[in-house]
Amino acid sequence: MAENQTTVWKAFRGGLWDEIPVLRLMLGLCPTLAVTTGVKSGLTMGLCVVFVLICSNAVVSLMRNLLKPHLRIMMFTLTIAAFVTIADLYLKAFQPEMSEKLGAYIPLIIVNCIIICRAEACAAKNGVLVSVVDGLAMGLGFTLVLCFLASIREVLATGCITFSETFVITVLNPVDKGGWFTPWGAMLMPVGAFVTLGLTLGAVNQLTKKKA
Amino acid sequence: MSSKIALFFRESWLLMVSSLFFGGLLAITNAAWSPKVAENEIKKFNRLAGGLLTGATQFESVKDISMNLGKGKTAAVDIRKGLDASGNCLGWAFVCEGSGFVDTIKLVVTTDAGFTKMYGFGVLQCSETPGFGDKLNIKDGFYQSQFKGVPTEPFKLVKGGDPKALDSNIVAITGATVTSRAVVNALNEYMQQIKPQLVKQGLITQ
Amino acid sequence: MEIIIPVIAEANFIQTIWPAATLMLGLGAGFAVVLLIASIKLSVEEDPKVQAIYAALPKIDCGTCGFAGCAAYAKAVAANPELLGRCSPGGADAMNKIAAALNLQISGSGAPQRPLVHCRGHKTDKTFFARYRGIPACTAANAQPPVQACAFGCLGFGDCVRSCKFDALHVVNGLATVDYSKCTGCGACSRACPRFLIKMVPFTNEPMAAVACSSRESGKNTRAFCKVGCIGCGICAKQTDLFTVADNLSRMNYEKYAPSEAVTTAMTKCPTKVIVYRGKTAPADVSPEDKQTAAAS
Amino acid sequence: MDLLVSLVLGFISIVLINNFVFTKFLGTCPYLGVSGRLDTAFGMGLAVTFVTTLAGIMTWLIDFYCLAGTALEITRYVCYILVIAGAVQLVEMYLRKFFPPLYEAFGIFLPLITTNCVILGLCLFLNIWKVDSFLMATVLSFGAGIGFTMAICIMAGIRENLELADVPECMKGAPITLVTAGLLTLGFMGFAGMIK
Amino acid sequence: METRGKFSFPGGVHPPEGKQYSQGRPIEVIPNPKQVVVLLSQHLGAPCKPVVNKKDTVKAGQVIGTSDAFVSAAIHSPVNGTVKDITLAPHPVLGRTMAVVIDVDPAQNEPKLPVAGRFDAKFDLSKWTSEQICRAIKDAGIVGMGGAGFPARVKIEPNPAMPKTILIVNGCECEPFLTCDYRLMVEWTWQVLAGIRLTAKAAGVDQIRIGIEDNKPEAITIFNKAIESLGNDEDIQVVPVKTKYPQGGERQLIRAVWNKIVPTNSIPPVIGACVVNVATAAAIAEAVVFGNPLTHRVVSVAGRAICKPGNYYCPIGISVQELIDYCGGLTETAAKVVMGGPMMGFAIADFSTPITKTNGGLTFLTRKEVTEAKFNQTQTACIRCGRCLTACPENLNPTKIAHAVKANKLDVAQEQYFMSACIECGCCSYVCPANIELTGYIKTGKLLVARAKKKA
Amino acid sequence: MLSKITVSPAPHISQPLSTQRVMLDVLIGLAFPMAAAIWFFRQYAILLLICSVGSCMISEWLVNVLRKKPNSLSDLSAVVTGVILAFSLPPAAPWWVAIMGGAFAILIVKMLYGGLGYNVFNPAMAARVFLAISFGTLMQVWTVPATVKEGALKEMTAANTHATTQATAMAWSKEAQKGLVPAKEVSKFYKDSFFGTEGGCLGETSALAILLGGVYMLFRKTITWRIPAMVLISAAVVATAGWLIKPAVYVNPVYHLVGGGMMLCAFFIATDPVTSPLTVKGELIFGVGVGVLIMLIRILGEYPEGVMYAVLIMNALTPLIDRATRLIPAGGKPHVQ
Ligand SMILES: Cc1cc2nc3c(=O)[nH]c(=O)nc-3n(C[C@@H](O)[C@H](O)[C@H](O)COP(=O)(O)O)c2cc1C
Ligand SMILES: Cc1cc2nc3c(=O)[nH]c(=O)nc-3n(C[C@H](O)[C@H](O)[C@H](O)COP(=O)(O)O)c2cc1C
Ligand SMILES: Cc1cc2nc3c(=O)[nH]c(=O)nc-3n(C[C@H](O)[C@H](O)[C@H](O)COP(=O)(O)O)c2cc1C
Ligand SMILES: Cc1cc2nc3c(=O)[nH]c(=O)nc-3n(C[C@H](O)[C@H](O)[C@H](O)CO)c2cc1C
Ligand code: SF4
Ligand code: SF4
Ligand code: SF4
Ligand code: SF4
Ligand code: FES
Repeated sequence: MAENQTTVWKAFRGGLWDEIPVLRLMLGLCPTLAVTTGVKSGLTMGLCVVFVLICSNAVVSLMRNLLKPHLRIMMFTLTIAAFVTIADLYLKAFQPEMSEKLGAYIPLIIVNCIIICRAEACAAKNGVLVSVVDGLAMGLGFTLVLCFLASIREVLATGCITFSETFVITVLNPVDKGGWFTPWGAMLMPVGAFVTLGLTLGAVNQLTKKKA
Repeated sequence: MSSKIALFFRESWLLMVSSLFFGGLLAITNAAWSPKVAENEIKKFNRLAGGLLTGATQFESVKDISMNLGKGKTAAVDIRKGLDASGNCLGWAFVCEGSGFVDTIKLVVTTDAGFTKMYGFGVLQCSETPGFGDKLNIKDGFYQSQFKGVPTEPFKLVKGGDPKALDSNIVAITGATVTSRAVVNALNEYMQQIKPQLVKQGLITQ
Repeated sequence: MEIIIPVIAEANFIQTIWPAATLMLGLGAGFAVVLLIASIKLSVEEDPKVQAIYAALPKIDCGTCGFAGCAAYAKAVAANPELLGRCSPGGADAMNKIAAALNLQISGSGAPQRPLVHCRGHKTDKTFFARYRGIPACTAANAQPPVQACAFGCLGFGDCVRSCKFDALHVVNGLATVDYSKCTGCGACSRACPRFLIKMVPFTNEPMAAVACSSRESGKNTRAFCKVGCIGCGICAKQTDLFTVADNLSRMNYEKYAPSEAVTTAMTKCPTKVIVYRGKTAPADVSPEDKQTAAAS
Repeated sequence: MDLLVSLVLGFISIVLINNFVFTKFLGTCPYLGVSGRLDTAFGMGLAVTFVTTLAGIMTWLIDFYCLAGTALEITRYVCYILVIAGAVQLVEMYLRKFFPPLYEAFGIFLPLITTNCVILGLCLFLNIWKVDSFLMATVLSFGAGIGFTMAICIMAGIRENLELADVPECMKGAPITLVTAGLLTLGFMGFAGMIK
Repeated sequence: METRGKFSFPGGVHPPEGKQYSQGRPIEVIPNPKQVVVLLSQHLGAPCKPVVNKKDTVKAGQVIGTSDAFVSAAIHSPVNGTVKDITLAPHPVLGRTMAVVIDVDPAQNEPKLPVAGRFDAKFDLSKWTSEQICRAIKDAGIVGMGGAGFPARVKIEPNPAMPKTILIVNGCECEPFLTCDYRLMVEWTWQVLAGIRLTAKAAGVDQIRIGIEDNKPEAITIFNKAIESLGNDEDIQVVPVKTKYPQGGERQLIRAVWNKIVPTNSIPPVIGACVVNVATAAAIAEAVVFGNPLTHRVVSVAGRAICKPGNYYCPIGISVQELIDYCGGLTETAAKVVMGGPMMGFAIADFSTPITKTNGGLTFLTRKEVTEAKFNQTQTACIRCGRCLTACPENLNPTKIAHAVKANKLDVAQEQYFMSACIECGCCSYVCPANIELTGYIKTGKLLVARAKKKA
Repeated sequence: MLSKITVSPAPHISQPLSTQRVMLDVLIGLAFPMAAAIWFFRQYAILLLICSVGSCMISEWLVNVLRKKPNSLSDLSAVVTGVILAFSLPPAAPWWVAIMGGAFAILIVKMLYGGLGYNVFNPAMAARVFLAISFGTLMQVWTVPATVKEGALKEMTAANTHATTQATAMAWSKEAQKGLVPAKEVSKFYKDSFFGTEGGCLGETSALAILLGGVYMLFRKTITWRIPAMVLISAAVVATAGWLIKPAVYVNPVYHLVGGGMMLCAFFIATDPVTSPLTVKGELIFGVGVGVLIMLIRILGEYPEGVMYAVLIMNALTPLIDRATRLIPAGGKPHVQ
């Protein structure tokens, strides 16, 4: 049991720091770039990924001993696609605005490399508990990164972080609300996405190098 | 042969069982949630249109109104009659499409019951460049406000001028002439074509 | 849940789900058949080494390694072990397994081969004619007419340092110095040195004794060029036959070396103190000049 | 003639103006991962083009004739991905067995592609855009692949030069590639609005 | 010159000519030094083994080193004296190599004099057969004196596999500052002409072209007159070529004079050309007619940083220091001492380095001539201006090669950018505004490739 | 004595030319349009130039300090970037826009890649696009030159005070394409573009001044004729084609050549050695590419001006062009042994 606890802990820490997706593993970049225009969409995306990861990890872990090599990929994609569809449907039903905003990027979770990666690297080798914790941690790590990037982009692009019409955090008071800050439109565009992620990765490299 | 079938089932039962299972799961979820999804669609339209047509509580679709898109193509127009709680017609709301700078722009446009005055428009879909064309999106921004309560005669796009004057001169968004023009052109096209059809169906008078 | 249950209760269960479930069953079965046949009919023989490496990889085909998927990377590493460690999803775990599959560890038979720099001349020990203002690389400097009087000694521009993938080599005060605790004995440095100063020798003992000089100049010239060069006087050879002197240079038989009184005597008697210990446990080699400055400060 | 013009415009549009990598961020992983060398990048691009065309056509057909407008729409994503994964796996095995040189040249990229967003993204966008003609679907699918090939080849060319550049240590590799990708999109914004 | 600019090649540069220092100074015989150091590797190919021992007495012209290898050339003592030592000595190119150190006999210390005065228009070729000429060249240990030091006999001897059709005489002396070939052409015209004709006969070619840069009009006139006064029907012509560095590179000269291109990584005989430097020709004449081995050569001493520039006839093996002393010493401003010319020569620091057979000059440069940037090695990154590409006479991409070498991508340097085709002329480094040692990197790259090949 | 002697690889002499000198020559060339800019836009020009150049220099210095590298300000390339960036800003742009542009150009586009010589994209142009998409409206305020009293088209000279906006030459051409004004009328005003008596970015208005600067650089061999000639010729060809086909909506080619950023681009921007191909053939292709793309964007695109995009796109293609035009040695490819 003690051993099991350590693996669970390891899996948890792994997802949130040692192997934090995007920054360390360099996987799942497309959604990262596409949905980080706002914290809210980043958060929604991240939570969807948490859901899919937990479910798919659990299912894959359950059937890990039954997999046949030639149908492996099929099985994984089938499982993942099913859960993604459910998540998509949920958003459509209960978060229609977000669903519209994220558009095709929700179904694209199916091909988000993180999910297959975890299915292969963790769920196919470990028990259900470890797999689920791994899924949770990896998903949260991903969400964390998305929110971090999104907050940079959203603040520079609008001056505020907007969750809903009534819940707005103003960081840099924008001109159109009588402030001084002229928003940087570029941050909402592809260049903002790529450059922010690039610089963040560089900063992470620099920080972790210093520690080592 | 039977050994082959056995092999097949030995190798593939898991995939097939899972397919069946996930198929079922999806179907159930869908059955449970799809009404909600459909409701959302209607809600969005109603919210936008309702916001512009104060007092309207329900919308009733009108059939057989279409747009001639040129080159022999036509498209049905989603146009609805706004009714208040007691069933009086308050005005019209329709979805209007035009091609903007980046992609198609979709608007919900509302007019009074006689189709003579515009109440304004709301944005259903717009992916114009942030900082440029997407100023169209600003609710009650200067651009949207220019359409509130102006007659439905053809609009004219001007660069510079007074946006506060409620007339058919529409002042373009600086740096986004294309978007501005797309909206003006689309509105003109739609209103010009819809009005006679409504008259023909006897829903409004000339 | 409370949303789903009523639906199941209300609707005709079978009717709700059959279209989707059958479609998917059909798809699943179809692919199962096709892929099964394909996997039997289209199987291709694989190199077992590549297979072993592939097994160690995460098989997610993410392309992070710069290759077209895990299989391509497995093939590439099998052919070129230097590509080890490109798979970041696999991490250290995969790397170790691949290393095992490739048998990368130096086999245990015999003494490990380790690099020995056959020069002891730090910058402060050597004579220079002028200032070298060329390309800061040993190969380039070695192609110039000598600036440093000794045409055999370390140039100190670190071609070897750059060749070492393990950060086990550094130029210290103008002399290439091996950090034996990091060195893996890969031998890259010995191939990099344009003056062939670094020889891979069997480390039969720890530390090893070595004649750290390559100068074939006459004793007189060597003395003029470097304070710590071998002058070929032969005193060491008189102590033990581990040393042989030819071309004004003493050489040591590393295969046969074992610590002995005679070697220690040779070390102390060597007039230029060019016989030194090298290895993990060897004392740091500091030139006389450095000692002075160290003492002074 | 109208059809031809619209096909050509559609093609140009998806290659230059609505390039999947530059405007939709699709296929970023291989775009960063496999752009180290030009020849590999080109192989990858060809493979993607092949698969997008194949997958685009197949999923369009399935969608158009089976799913659209029925209750089966719910299985759309599952169908898409199964079709893509299955077809790719099949093509890969087939090439490997019967056309080893072709396999070496671009077949090895195929597995990488199953989990590549461009493919699924293209299928989804064909659906979102409501492409209603088989020819247009084919042209757009092919164009998406060509657009990806163009993007990845440009990046590979740049990266071969960057190898010699004095990029700060922490920015080497993926970070500088991302920044480059960002600056690239700046240039390609010039095509915006050319064709609608 | 009516033909100015007509005969040339693409690329190249126009460095300041710097010929003013020594151009006007007649060849001067200098007294024997006290000691000469005769290196045993003075040519391309296998080094010689000494055939004398320590303390042996040697006569001027006596063989002191030989080799059995085909591509090699014997080495002779330039003086009478005793062998003091056989030891390592500084070599201008190879670091430290074996050399025979000879103390000059104070009793028999008269310097050897040139023989140019004994040649004239009436020189009769028919006294020697082709074989005799080749034999004499071999015995005299003659190597190419234009710089490369390829054993002359190997180059000249007829080779059935590669029949020669033209002899091109290299009188370009495109290298700035150097004037020894010019002085030879002007003062030793008849000896050079005799050598040329002997070489042509030995090589079995009828067509002789003498390429002279058009900044040496006197040399062109003198040779034209001399050829005219020969009055026979030999096919000898002077070709005035455009003054441009590296016009004297054999590949460039062949292109300018004969309009043919030597294939990459190949040598002139492949297309039937034989290129010989004028000093080599002069040495051949002396060897054939008088049997004298190659023990002396003309060295031009030039540059602002030497007190008494000039052209000196001196024994091979004399040290640079001795020449400096004879020329009045260095000036205060000296910054670089170069064996050879400033474009291709080797900067030396150890002045005990002896003169070799291939060494046509010593250039003494001041800091200003070197340029401050080069002196301090202040470089910027390549600004990709492309100047090096347009300057390269071999149409290479020097910056790419150099950067590939720097990044240790030798395969890229060779397979994509054809490093081995570089003739190391230095044009690229000369024009580079970023002051990058392109040629240096390329040389380094070639050395690395050679070493890798040797290992493999 | 000996200590004064140095040893380094051949050649031992070099052309009296340095990177610094090259950049200085560019700055001297830029002095002509700079004089024009200051003449036309007075304090606006001076303020933007100071902010832009200052920001570039401080950014470069900062990175050098952070990376513990020798100071590279003395190579003057940051100054060139600053000046060109300022030249591509509208005169009425706020001062902080110039500062942000300079910082983006140097920090992100240049120094992240290792500084001078390594950047892939033209720093000034990349920064210009960044500013354009970030601060759209601020980047479209076109001031009437201080010297213009009475103008060509009536609207253009509604008032001649500072900070009065007017359409630029390219905006007029766009209007003509949309059929709002006759192209013929617009074309008449090419003289204004030539002398610079019209609205536009700081440095681009006076084609004459740019030409003078360009001729100076050609004379100094700082640039070769290849890129400028190819840009102008190819652009002229495309413009002429358009003009011949639809003279009613497309302005005449002369107008295109002297109007907008075409001249500045041809002589000062496309010629940036760092971001253009190395080979001669490559330069020709690059020039044609830039010229054609500028015209395509001007004619078919939605933007009135295409210079910055055209340059960035061709910058991106530069490595591929270099590769495609790889040099073959004079003696042919060596045989594989
Ligand atoms: C890097 C930087 C960014 C700035 N960004 C803005 C901005 O976005 N909007 C703005 O109005 N002022 C900006 N400023 C300048 C303001 O801080 C300045 O105080 C303000 O413009 C002066 O007010 P004014 O509008 O009365 O001129 C910036 C300054 C710097 C140095
Ligand atoms: C980055 C960028 C994005 C733009 N986005 C839009 C846009 O979304 N909608 C639009 O109508 N114009 C947009 N434009 C501007 C047009 O290309 C062009 O400037 C316009 O047609 C003319 O504007 P004006 O006449 O208002 O100056 C954009 C320009 C830039 C530089
Ligand atoms: C760049 C370069 C420049 C050369 N310049 C000269 C020159 O000016 N004069 C000359 O005689 N040889 C020059 N050479 C050497 C010739 O290429 C060739 O080796 C020589 O003329 C052959 O004659 P030799 O064997 O008699 O020396 C140069 C070589 C190179 C690579
Ligand atoms: C002819 C020439 C043109 C230049 N043009 C530009 C330019 O358009 N934009 C720029 O940022 N720098 C320019 N520079 C400066 C410098 O090359 C540039 O900043 C580099 O890209 C920085 O590495 C130019 C330099 C020269 C020599
Ligand atoms: S290169 Fe290899 S042998 Fe040399 S020091 Fe480094 S690890 Fe040791
Ligand atoms: S050991 Fe050799 S390679 Fe290393 S620094 Fe010394 S000379 Fe250079
Ligand atoms: S040194 Fe080589 S690369 Fe440079 S110019 Fe001469 S031949 Fe060309
Ligand atoms: S001359 Fe120098 S700066 Fe110019 S391209 Fe060549 S190496 Fe680069
Ligand atoms: S997430 Fe898009 S390719 Fe990996």
